[in-house]
Amino acid sequence: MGSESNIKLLDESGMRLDGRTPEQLRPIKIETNLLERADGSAYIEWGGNKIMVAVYGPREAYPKHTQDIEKAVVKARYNMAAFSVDERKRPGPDRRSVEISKVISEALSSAIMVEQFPRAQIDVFIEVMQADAGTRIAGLTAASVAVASAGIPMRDMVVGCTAGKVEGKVVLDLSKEEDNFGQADLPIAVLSKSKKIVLIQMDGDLSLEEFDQASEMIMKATDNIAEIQRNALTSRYSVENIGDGE
Amino acid sequence: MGSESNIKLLDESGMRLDGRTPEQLRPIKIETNLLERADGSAYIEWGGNKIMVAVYGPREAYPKHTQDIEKAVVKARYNMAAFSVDERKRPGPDRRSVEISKVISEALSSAIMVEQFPRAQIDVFIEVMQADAGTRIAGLTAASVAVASAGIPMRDMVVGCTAGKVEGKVVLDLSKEEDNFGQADLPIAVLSKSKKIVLIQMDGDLSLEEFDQASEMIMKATDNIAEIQRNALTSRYSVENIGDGE
Amino acid sequence: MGSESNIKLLDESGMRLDGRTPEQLRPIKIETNLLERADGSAYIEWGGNKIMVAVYGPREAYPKHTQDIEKAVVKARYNMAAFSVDERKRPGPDRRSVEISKVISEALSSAIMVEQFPRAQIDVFIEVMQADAGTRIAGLTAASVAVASAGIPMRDMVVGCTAGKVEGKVVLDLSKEEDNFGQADLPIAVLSKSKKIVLIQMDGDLSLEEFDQASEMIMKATDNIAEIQRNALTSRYSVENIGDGE
Amino acid sequence: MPRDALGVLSEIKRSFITKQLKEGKRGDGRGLLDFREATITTNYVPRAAGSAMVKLGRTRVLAGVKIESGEPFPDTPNSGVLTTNVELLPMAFPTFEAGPPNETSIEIARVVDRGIRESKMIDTQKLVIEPGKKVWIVFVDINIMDFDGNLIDACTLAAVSALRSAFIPASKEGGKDMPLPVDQIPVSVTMVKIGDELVCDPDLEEEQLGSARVTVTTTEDGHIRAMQKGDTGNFTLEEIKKAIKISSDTGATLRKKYFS
Amino acid sequence: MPRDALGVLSEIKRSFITKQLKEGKRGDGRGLLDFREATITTNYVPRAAGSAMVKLGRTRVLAGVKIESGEPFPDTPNSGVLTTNVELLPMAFPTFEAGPPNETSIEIARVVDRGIRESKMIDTQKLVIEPGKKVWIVFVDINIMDFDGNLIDACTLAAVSALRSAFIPASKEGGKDMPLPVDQIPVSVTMVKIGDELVCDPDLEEEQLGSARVTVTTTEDGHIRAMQKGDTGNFTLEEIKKAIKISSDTGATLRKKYFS
Amino acid sequence: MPRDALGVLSEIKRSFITKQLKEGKRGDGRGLLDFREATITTNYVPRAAGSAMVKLGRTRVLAGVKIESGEPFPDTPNSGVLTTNVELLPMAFPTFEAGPPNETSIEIARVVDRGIRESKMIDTQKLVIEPGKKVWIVFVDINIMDFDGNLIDACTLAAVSALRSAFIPASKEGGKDMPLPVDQIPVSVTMVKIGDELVCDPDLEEEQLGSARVTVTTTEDGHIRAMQKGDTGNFTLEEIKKAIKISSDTGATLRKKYFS
Repeated sequence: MGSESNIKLLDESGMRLDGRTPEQLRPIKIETNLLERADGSAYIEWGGNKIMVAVYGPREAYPKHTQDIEKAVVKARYNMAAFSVDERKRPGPDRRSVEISKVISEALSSAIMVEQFPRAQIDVFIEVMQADAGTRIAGLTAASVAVASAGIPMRDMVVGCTAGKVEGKVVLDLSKEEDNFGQADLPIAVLSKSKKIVLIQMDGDLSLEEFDQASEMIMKATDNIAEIQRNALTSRYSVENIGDGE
Repeated sequence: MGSESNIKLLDESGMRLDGRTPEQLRPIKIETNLLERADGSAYIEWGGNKIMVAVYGPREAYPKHTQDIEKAVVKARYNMAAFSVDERKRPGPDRRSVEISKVISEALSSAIMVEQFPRAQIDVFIEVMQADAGTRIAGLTAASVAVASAGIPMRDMVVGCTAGKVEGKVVLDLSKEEDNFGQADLPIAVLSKSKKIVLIQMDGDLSLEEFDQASEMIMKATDNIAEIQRNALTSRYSVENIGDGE
Repeated sequence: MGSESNIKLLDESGMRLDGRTPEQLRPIKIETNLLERADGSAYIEWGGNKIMVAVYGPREAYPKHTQDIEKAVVKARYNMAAFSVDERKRPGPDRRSVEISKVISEALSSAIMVEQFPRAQIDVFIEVMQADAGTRIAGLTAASVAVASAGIPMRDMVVGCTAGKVEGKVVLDLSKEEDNFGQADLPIAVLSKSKKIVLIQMDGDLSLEEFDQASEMIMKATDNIAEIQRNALTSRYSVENIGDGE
Repeated sequence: MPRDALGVLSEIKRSFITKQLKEGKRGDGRGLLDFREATITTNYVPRAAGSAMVKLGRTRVLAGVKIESGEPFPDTPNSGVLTTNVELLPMAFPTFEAGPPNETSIEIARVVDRGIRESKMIDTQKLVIEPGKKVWIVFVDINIMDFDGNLIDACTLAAVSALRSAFIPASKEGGKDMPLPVDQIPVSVTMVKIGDELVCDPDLEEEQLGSARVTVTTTEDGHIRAMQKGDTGNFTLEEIKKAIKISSDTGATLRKKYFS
Repeated sequence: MPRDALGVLSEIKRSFITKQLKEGKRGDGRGLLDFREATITTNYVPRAAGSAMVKLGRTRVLAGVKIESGEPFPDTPNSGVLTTNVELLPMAFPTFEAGPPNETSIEIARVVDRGIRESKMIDTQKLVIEPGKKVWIVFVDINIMDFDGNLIDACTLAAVSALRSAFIPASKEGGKDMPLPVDQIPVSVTMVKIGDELVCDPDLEEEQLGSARVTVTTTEDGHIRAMQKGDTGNFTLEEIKKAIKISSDTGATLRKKYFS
Repeated sequence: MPRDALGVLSEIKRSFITKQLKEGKRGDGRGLLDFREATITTNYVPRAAGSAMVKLGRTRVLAGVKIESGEPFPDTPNSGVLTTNVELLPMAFPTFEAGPPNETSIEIARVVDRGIRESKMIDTQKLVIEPGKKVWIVFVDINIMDFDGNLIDACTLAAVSALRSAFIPASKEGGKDMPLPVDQIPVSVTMVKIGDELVCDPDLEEEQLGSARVTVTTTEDGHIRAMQKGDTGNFTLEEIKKAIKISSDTGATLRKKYFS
C-alpha cells in the first residue's frame, strides 16, 4: 500500500483511470466445467484477472495424519503462473501465496458442509493465469462456483469483493494501479445469503468511517457478483469459446 | 549441439582429432565386481569416461506406494561426481541427470525379467567419476553388466553406442570435442541379441539418410561392445589393478 | 582457529582481556523450568551466552523407522537464533549446527538411562539466544539440567568446559576474542561424578603437554560447574526475574 | 493456529468454559475484553541491534532486530527494507516441528509485518545510505518459545518493543550509531468468537473453543492499519465493527501501558 | 507418463481397444495416424510477452513467454538464453501433486526445449543487448491444466505458438519493442506402440496401453531435430524409421494447418 | 556411523570378536593397533586438479580436487578458500540413501576439513590472485564408494593425497600452472573402544561393536590438530591420552609409508 506515484488515480469529477465510478465493478465473467478431469471447475475473468479453479473430492485425506475424524479438510492452493505478473515469478509457493491459500481454505470451509465428509479432503486448485489486482477474492469467488459445480453440498455460496482508498476516497474493486498506489486495500468475502463474513483482511490506513463506507460498498456489490455466480451455475452452454478467451 | 568453434574436427583424409576413423570406437574396458558391498557391480572405461555402477536388489520396494504388484521397479540413478567435469558440479541431481536416470531405468526394465519380482525394486547406481562424452550410453552399458553380475535374470543384455554428425559427416562414438562442436548426437541402446531398441534420443540436425547411416553404424558397433561385456562377465581375474586405473 | 589479529589477548602479568586469570571461568548462572509447555527446561547464562533448553519426552519415537527397540533415541537440536551472532544468521540448520547437534545427542545418551525407554525418543531443543563462545558446552551443560528437571532418569549429570591456547598459553573457558584469535579450542564434557569423557573435540595446535594441561584445567572446572547445576535443580525460587535477564 | 494441537478439549470442559463466558467470566478471572499481563524485557539480547523478550500470560516470544547494509529492492531504490520472520520453535509446544516456516508462522509474520509497515512505524526513506545502491535492511526475527495462545499480539508487542530499542550501526558505514527512527506505534488486538461473545487475547484453550478469530491493528489516531480474520467460522459485519472498536480502545490502553 | 495414474485398465477394455486398433479403429473414430483436433488461442495472457492456450483433444496446456534482460552464460557470452519449464499442475489430474518438477515434467520440458533449440527456431545470437554483458532471456513456462495424453506434442505446439506471438520488450532497454525473431517451426509427433501398431497422438488410455513411446521432432526440411524414446518397451530399427517418416509427414500437415 | 546399518550383530559373533580382541587378535589377523593396508592411486581422475582413489581394506573412497577462481570471504579478504564435502554414495552400502549431506557425512567432512585446515597443510594466503577480490577456491569432494568402516581416516588419506597431487590452473588467470603448495601432512587415526581395548582403524563389524569412537589428527611434530569423539559411549581421560599417543605414533608410520 501507499507507494508514491505521480499518476493521478481520480479525475476532478471523481472518475477513475479506467473510467469507472467509485462504486463500479470491473466486468466479471464466470464459466463452469471447462476442465475434463476435475470433479468441478470454474473459470473467472474479473477485469484483467484470468483464473481457473479445479476441485477434486471429497476424497480420502492423505497423508493419514491430516485426516479430521469429524469433518472434511478443505485444502485450497492458490498459485500464480510464472507469466501471470509483470516480472516472471519463479514457480512454486511463496509466503504470500501460502497465506492466501490459508485464508481461502478457511473461508471455503465456512460454506462447505464439511461435517458430512469426515476423514476426507477437498482440494481446490486456484491457478492465476493473469493477475490484475484482487486475485484472492476473484479466486475465492470462482472457487465457490467450482465447489458447487462438483456437486459438493454447501450451506451457502462464498462471494467477495475488495474496496480501498484512493487519494482519500473510498472506491470499490481496486484496479492494479489503485492497488499499487492507493492507501488501503480491504478484501471481504461473505456467505452470499446470510452476509456473514468468512474472509476479511486489510492493509493500509482506514478511519472507522472509511471502513464503514468501504464495507457497505462491498456488501452491496456481493449481491451483483452472487448473481453472476448463479447464472454461471445454471447456464453452461457457450462455455468453451468464452473460456478460451477471445 | 552445434556451438561454433574454430577447431577442425576432421582432417582432409576424414580422420578425427584423436586419430580415429569415422567408424572407429574409442578404447573400451569393462570389469566386474570391484565393489564389496553391492550385490553386483561393474566398472567401465570408455575413452576418457570412468564410470562405476553398483546394483542392489531385488529388494522390497520402499516406500510402499512405489511397489508394483506385477513386477519389479528398476530405479537407476545416474550421478556425476563433482570433479568429473571441467567446472566443478554441485553435488546432487540436476534436470539433465533426472532425465538420463529415467531413460536408463526404462531401458534396463526392458531387459530385466522384472515380472519375476513383484513388489521389488532393483537399484542401479551409476557414478560418473570422469566424464568424456557418451556417459549415458557408457553408464547403461556398464549397468547391464552390473545387473548380470548381481545374478539378476535378464532376457538379454543392453548395449549401446552413440553416433553423430561432425562437419557434415556421420561418425561413430563422439569424442568430447565432437560432442561440443558437432551437429548431431544420437545415442541408441539395444537388446544385444534381438537388436530391439530400448533407448533412443537425438538432438541436432539429421536428414533421414544421415539417420539411416548413423543407426547402422551403431548397430554394427554394438556387436563389438557386447563382446566386451561378455568377456567382462566371464573373466574376472585381474580386476583390482585395472579397475584402479593405472 | 588462528585468524591473525593485532589484539593483545594477554597482558604482561598473564591477565586476560576481560580481566580473568588463565584458570578463571566466566560467570555462570543456571535456572530451571522457565518454560510452561516443555516437560523440563533450563536457562543458562555463561559469560555473554544466553541459552534456553527445552526437553520433551520420553515419547514415542516418530517416524516409526527411527525407533530403537532396545532404548530411547536422544535427539538434540542445537539452534542459533538469527540475531544471536554478529551478522544475522539465516534461520534453519547449517553444517556446523548439524555436527554440534550430533555430538550433543551422543553425549546426553551416555548419561540418560535410555535403556528404560525402548522405542521412545527424548527431544532436547537448545536455542542459543545470544552466542559468546563456548555455546556447545554451555548448551550441553544446560541440557543436562533440563533433562533432569523433566524427571528423566540419568546415571549422572553431564557437565563440560572448554580450554584453549592463547598466545602460547593454555587458558580456561575461551572468550569470544580468544576463540576467534586463539591457537586452539578444546571442548570437553564429562559425566560429573565418574569424570568419564562423553564429548571431546579439538581444533588448533596443541602439544601433548599442552593437552594435558588443558584437560586437567577442564576437569577441575567441571566440579564448580556441576555445583551450579546442582544448585539450579534444588533452588527454583527466583527464577522468573533472573531468567528474564535484568 | 494449531486447533488440534492439544487434541480435542473434553466436552465437559468445553461447555463449562462456554457457560462461564456467557456470564462474562474467564478461567483466569479476566473480563472478556481484558488482556493478560505482559512482561516486556527490552535489550534482552544486547548483541542484537534491538530485542525484546515478551511474556503474555504463559506465551513467551523473543524478538531480535538486526540492521545490516545492503541493496534496495529495484522497484524502491530510495527506501530501506523491513523484513519480518517468525519461527515456531519446536521447544514451544509438543507438536511444533523444526523446519521451514509453515502456513501458521507465515501468517503471523505477515500480519505483524503489515501492522508495522502500514502504520509507518519505521520511515524506510530515512534508511537510505546511498540512494539506489545501499540502504539499511532491518531484519525482525521473532522466536516463539512457549505457546499459550494469541501469538499475533505477543509477536507484535515484541517486534514493536525490539524496534523501539534498536540502534542503526551507522558507524560501520562511516556514520554515527543512532537510534532507529520510529514514529507511530501499532498495537494489534486479537479476539476470538466463542458462542456469540468476542473474547480478547485468548489463551490456547479459548483459541481452540473459538469459531473464528480476528486481529485488528490500530495506531494512536484510532485508524485501522491491518486486519486479519482467521479460522473456519464467520463474523457478522456488526461483530467486525465491534471488534474494531474494541481494538481501538484496548490498543490505546496497551499503548499507554507499555509504550509511553 | 503416469502409467499407473488411472489404476490398471480393465482387461476387457484393454483387449477391446487392442482389437479395434488392429482393425485401424480408435475409440474416438480417428485413424491410427490421425492427430486430435487442436484449438490454439494465442495471446491468451496479454500480460505475458507471448502466450498460447492449446487444447489437444481433452488435453489442455497453457504456455506463457516472458522476456527479460539478464547476463549471458559465461561460455556463450554472445548469445541470448532460452529456458523451458513445465509444471504438471495438480488441477490437471487426480494423482498429480504440487511440488518441484519431477522426472515426468523434466523430461517433457527437455524434449520440448531440444526441439525448439535444435531447430534453430530462435536465433539466440540476435538476443544480445550488450555483448558479454546483457542479453535477452526467454522464459517459456508451460502449465499442464487438463491431462488426457500426449503432453509432449501439446506442449511443443503451445511453446511454439507462444514464441511466434512473442514481443521483445526492448523499450525497457532503450530500444523499440519488436517481435521475437523466429525462423524454423519445429513440430513434434509422438507415437505409442500398441501391439505391433504405431499410434499417433495417443490419448491417456492409449498411452497406458502402449508398450513404448517415441517422439520425433522435425522441421520443414524434413530433418530430425530431436528424438526421445520413453517407457519400458522397445522398438525395432524399422519401426523407428517408420516413426520418423510418420513424424515428417504429419509434421508437414500440422505445420500447414497451424503455422501458416 | 550407521551402527544399525547391518542390523544387530549376532550375540555369538559379538562375544567371539570381543573375546578375540582381549587376546589381542582381530578377525583379519591384525594387531589391535594395526592399520589395514591402504592402496592409494593418485591422479585417478586426470580431469580433476588432483585426485586419489583410496582403498583401506574394503573401504573405498575417491577424492577429487577442483581449483577455481572466485571471491574471498568478506572477513578473510587475503586468503584463499578451502572447502570439503563428503558424499555417502548410495552405492557404498545397502542402507545409504541418495540425498543432501546428513549428519554422518557432515561430521566426516568437518573432521577431515579441520585436520587439513588446522595443520596448515595448505597455505591459503598463497592462494590470492588479487587481494580482496579474487582468490583460488579449493574444492575437495570425497565420494564414499564402498563402506567397510573407518571413513574418517580413509577420507583424510584420500583428501591429503589428492591435494598433494593437485595443480593450480593459474594459466586461466594469466599465470603459469603450478602445483598446489602444500606443507604439513596431517594424518588422522581413528580408534574405537571395545570392552576396555582401543582398536585402531576399525572395520564395520568393529565399529558396530565399539562403544565409543575417537579420532586424533596429528602432524609430523606430534602436535594434535583435530580431535573428535563419536558415539554414545565414553572414555577416561587416560584413554584419551593413550589414544593421542597411538595416533601420534601410528601417524608417523603412515606418513612415512604413504607420504614420503
